[in-house]
Amino acid sequence: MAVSDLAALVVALPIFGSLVAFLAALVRSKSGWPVAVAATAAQLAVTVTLAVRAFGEGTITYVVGGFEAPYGIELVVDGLTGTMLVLIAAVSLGVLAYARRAGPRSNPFYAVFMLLVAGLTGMSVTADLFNMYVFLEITGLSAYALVASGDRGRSAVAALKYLLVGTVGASLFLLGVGYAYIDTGTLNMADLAVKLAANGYTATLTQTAFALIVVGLFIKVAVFPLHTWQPDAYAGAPDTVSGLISALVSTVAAYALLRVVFTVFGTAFLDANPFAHALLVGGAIISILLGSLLAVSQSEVKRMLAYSSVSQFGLIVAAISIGNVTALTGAAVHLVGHAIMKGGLFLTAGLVATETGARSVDEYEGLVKRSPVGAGVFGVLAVAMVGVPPTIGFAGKWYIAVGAAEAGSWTLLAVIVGSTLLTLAYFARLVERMFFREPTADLEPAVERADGALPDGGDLGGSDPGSASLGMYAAVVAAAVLAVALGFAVFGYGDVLQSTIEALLS
Amino acid sequence: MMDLLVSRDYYVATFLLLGIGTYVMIASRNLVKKVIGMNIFQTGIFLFFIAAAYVEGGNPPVLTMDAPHVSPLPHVLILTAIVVGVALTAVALGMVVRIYAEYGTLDEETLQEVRGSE
Amino acid sequence: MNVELPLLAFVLGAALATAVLRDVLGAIIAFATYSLGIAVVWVVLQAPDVGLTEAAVGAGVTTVLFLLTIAKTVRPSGERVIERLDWPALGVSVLLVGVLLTTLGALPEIGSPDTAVLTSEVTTYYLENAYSEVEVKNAVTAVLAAYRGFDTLGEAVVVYSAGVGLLVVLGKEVFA
Amino acid sequence: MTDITSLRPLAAVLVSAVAVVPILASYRRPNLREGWTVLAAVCKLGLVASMVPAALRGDVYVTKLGPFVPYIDLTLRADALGLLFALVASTLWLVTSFYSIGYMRGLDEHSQTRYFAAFAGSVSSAVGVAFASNLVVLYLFYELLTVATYPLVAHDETDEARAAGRKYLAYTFGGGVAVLGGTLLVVHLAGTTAFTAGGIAGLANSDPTLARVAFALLVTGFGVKAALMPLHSWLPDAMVAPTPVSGLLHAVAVVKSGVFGVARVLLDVFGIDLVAELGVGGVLAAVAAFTLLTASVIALRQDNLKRRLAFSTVSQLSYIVLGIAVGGAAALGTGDAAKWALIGGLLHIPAHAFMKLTLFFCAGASTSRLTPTTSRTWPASASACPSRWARSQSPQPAWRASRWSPGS
Repeated sequence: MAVSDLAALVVALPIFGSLVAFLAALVRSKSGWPVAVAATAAQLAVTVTLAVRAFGEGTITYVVGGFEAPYGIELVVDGLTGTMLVLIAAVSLGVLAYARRAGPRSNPFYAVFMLLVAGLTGMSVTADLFNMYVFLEITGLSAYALVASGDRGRSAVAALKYLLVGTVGASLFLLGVGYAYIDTGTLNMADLAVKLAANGYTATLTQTAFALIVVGLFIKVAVFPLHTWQPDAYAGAPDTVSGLISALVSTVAAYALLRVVFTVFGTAFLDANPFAHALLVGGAIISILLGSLLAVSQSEVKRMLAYSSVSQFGLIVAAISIGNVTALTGAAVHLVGHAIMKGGLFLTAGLVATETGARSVDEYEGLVKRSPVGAGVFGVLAVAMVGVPPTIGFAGKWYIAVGAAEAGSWTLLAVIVGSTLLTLAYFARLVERMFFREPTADLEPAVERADGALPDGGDLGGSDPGSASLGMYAAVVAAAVLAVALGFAVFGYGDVLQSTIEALLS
Repeated sequence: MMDLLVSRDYYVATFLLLGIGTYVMIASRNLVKKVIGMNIFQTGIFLFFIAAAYVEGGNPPVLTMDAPHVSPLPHVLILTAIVVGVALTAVALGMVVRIYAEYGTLDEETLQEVRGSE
Repeated sequence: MNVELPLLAFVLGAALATAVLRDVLGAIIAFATYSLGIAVVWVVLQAPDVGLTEAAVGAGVTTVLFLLTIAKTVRPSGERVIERLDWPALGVSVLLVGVLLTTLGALPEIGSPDTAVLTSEVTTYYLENAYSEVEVKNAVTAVLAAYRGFDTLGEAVVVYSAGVGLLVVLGKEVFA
Repeated sequence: MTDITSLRPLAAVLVSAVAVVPILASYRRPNLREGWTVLAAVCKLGLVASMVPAALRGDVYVTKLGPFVPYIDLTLRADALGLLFALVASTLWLVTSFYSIGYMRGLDEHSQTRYFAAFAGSVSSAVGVAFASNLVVLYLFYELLTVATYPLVAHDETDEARAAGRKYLAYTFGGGVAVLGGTLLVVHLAGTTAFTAGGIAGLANSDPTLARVAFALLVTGFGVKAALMPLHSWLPDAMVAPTPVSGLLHAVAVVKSGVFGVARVLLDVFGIDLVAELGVGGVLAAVAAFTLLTASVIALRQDNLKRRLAFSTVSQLSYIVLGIAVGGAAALGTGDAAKWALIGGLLHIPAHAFMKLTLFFCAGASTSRLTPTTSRTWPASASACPSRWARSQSPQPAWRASRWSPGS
């Protein structure tokens, strides 16, 4: 095991960046963007270094303050963590490129943006359950505030709902941690795993802890029927923010679920408790099916994409419930893939709204003539999301499905494979409208901009409101290219991830 | 049965507080009261931790006092959690103020009507 | 018969009052009372630091925040004093309480000296080494500042994020 | 039989896909755009043809691109069966390209750039299907073929075209799901899906029930594009597409990729011996025979010329499937019967392709000159456009004879 204080640096760096972005307003207002870009670029460099080391030298640990593991708070970076860290930094950088023109531009916005990065990073690296709760709340607080940064009243209502439901989720998680703590007297994940095993997996306290933690995280992941906050939040947030949180927040919550289920409770627990297994399988199947059905019935594009996330995270939960090396590799691949595809789709939806004002499914008619780049990228990402090979959407699904076959979970296999058609159902009707219909209504480019209700929000960087910036195009095109290109990199990634997953399952 | 309830009275109180908090969050039409409900829900969980740290006849975990000490760790956790709770409340109330400025109501149903015609 | 049962009854009563009072100001006052009661509970449970914080933060800051909010918004005045009972909500909360009560038997007795929390090596380690390693007599402070300093950093970040978050929510610039 | 490692199969697949970029880029200059199409078609035919001598010697060109997903290598193999299909597709693409240019300009069609780009993409995918070395690579190109042909089906942008496009997507992606499910089962049972002459060894020793399920899923999935009844109904509807599309894709490339998939499953995944042992060959033969007869009867009753040709396609495709299935069913009996059935079935791939494409071209030529496309108006058209009418009649006898000629 390697030791590196880079593990603490990745949390500290974005916090520091946030403070600088905040204080930079003393010098000049609207100076948050360059600071955030610099901090995120540095963050990306550090996380890549850390990930390369985690893959090369094995798990990296660091105990904050120099104390020993169960007494102090331990940070652990293995291959899976490294993946998440790089994903968080890279997606944030992409969203920042987009946000330059599109997004709210006040300094506090970028300060909160960096705090979200810090919270997500903290959730990924920590190996202590209570510490995870603290970062879960930092993530939550910044996500709630970011959703509310839109200048429409709708944003505030969506954010409050998100806050109330999200807090219940985090609180149930905390209560579950409480049960685990009363059961064992420790909070360190590795230490908990040993002591829970010693107590026996059928102890009521252990079972309750599992159920509460899983349900709490289900809320954060937005598993059906605990997803109710999500469509409002994604649709109510400014486009920049929906791109960011749809790509990262549920993703890291799902990572946390995976981490807690396997590091703390372990496969032996799942084997000993059919109810625990059923909880995961049930959540997965219901989310996949009902999420897709609800997505089909939406008239607003961003809400449709939000319900699509419910369905896609069903696949991740399915992978967790299967719990073998192949399926969990698939979970990691799909977490990354979904982040890129869904983040890209939300940003594209924002780009389209900026260029043409179209926000509803019907308004997308004939889009290819009005926003060729938007329609093209949307089409590519939709195809990737459906899971057409060789995109990353296919790769993730393939791994999870092979895992299901290895485990002999035929029902899950059928649902996973069949989900392709469900995904197709809601994307096809949009693609058809974009490419094979004439535009019906003349729409005005988005005049109402998500500008954080700035009193002086009239400053549009000296450009006309209907045009998107180069950064916006770059961000969405990069997402489309990555969604296809990463499909070819998956095998190599799965290979280096294997030892991490094997360690996780042992 | 009675024994069980009395010997674990704080846990029972925790559960009841969680129940009351949930009820207020769901049943109240007023947004401010929903936030109050959230606070009750959270303090219920705090009680769970602090009660777990307690030992009969114990002293606070100040090392100059005589043993037995109650466990210091849950206290630390809950100190953090209390601060988290206030932070959440502050942000939530900020949103409530925004909503009122925007729609002129804090009543959930009126809000829905106003937004329906948006 | 000691103080705990009446105290808990008081706390639960105050919580119930917030639930049933239709008047928001009344509910806020009931909530402040509730927070004070909880602060006393912490002291009874030998957690004076938590009790102090709760009294300052829970009963103090939070109540002020609530009062500020209704000052900035509206205090709906209704004809009714008591909220109407919401059966679905009651069903959900009774279900939650019922489910949680099934775990009651598995929880250790309160105050029992041989629970995992008290006998665990972590607790023992803190009590034995806090002074020698951190040189603070109050183990809570030692753990807060040293052993779990990372949590405390997180706590500071939470406060900071609530501050910036509020600016974002209310759409204000930092120094404007 | 030796493997020759070479980039030629990959180049043959990609040349038309790469051409999509300049085709899209030169949307303002139609002559240049069509130039790219023709250039790509010539290159593609040349590349495919250049591999034929090796195939006749018994050698195989192989492109290895490394592993793709667990158990699966991204490898392209231009073996004899694949080359047969690729050669048919690329030869006819060149012919169809010229026809398309005249047709699209003659009718002054809209969205011609999208049309030519999607066409190039479709042919790429079809050749990819031909050169796939395992089920997953086959599935990859099979799905891409669906994606690439969808814009062609919905090309008209009328309600009818969009409805046909939706139906097309639902059927073919539904088939894709079945193929994926079957492929996963094969991976589970055998640990590989690489095409092996005579069948994958691991399958023979696996659970026969699961093997039957896998076979059923795969044949159902490929059967959608092969238009086996009752999975055929997308094909007549897809005739709403421009005629060159109906001609090349819905009489040759797309439907034959389905048939080709069935052939691969029977010959190189399960192997005809195992198919016979599992008793699934007979079932498939029965379905094919039913389709063959029923579709012919329906074709008799179609007024719309292109729909009539579509049902004829449904029927003719089943000859191929029948040949392969009989080969599978008879493998345990006399060896010779199986062999002749297989050869007959496979030979009908090019035979039907050339004949049906010509028929569609004639139908399209009359469309571009005269609007009505029902067979009842044809006597009138014969006088209005005599040379085309004569040409459209001439393949008919050959088509009638064809059902007997290859196998006899």
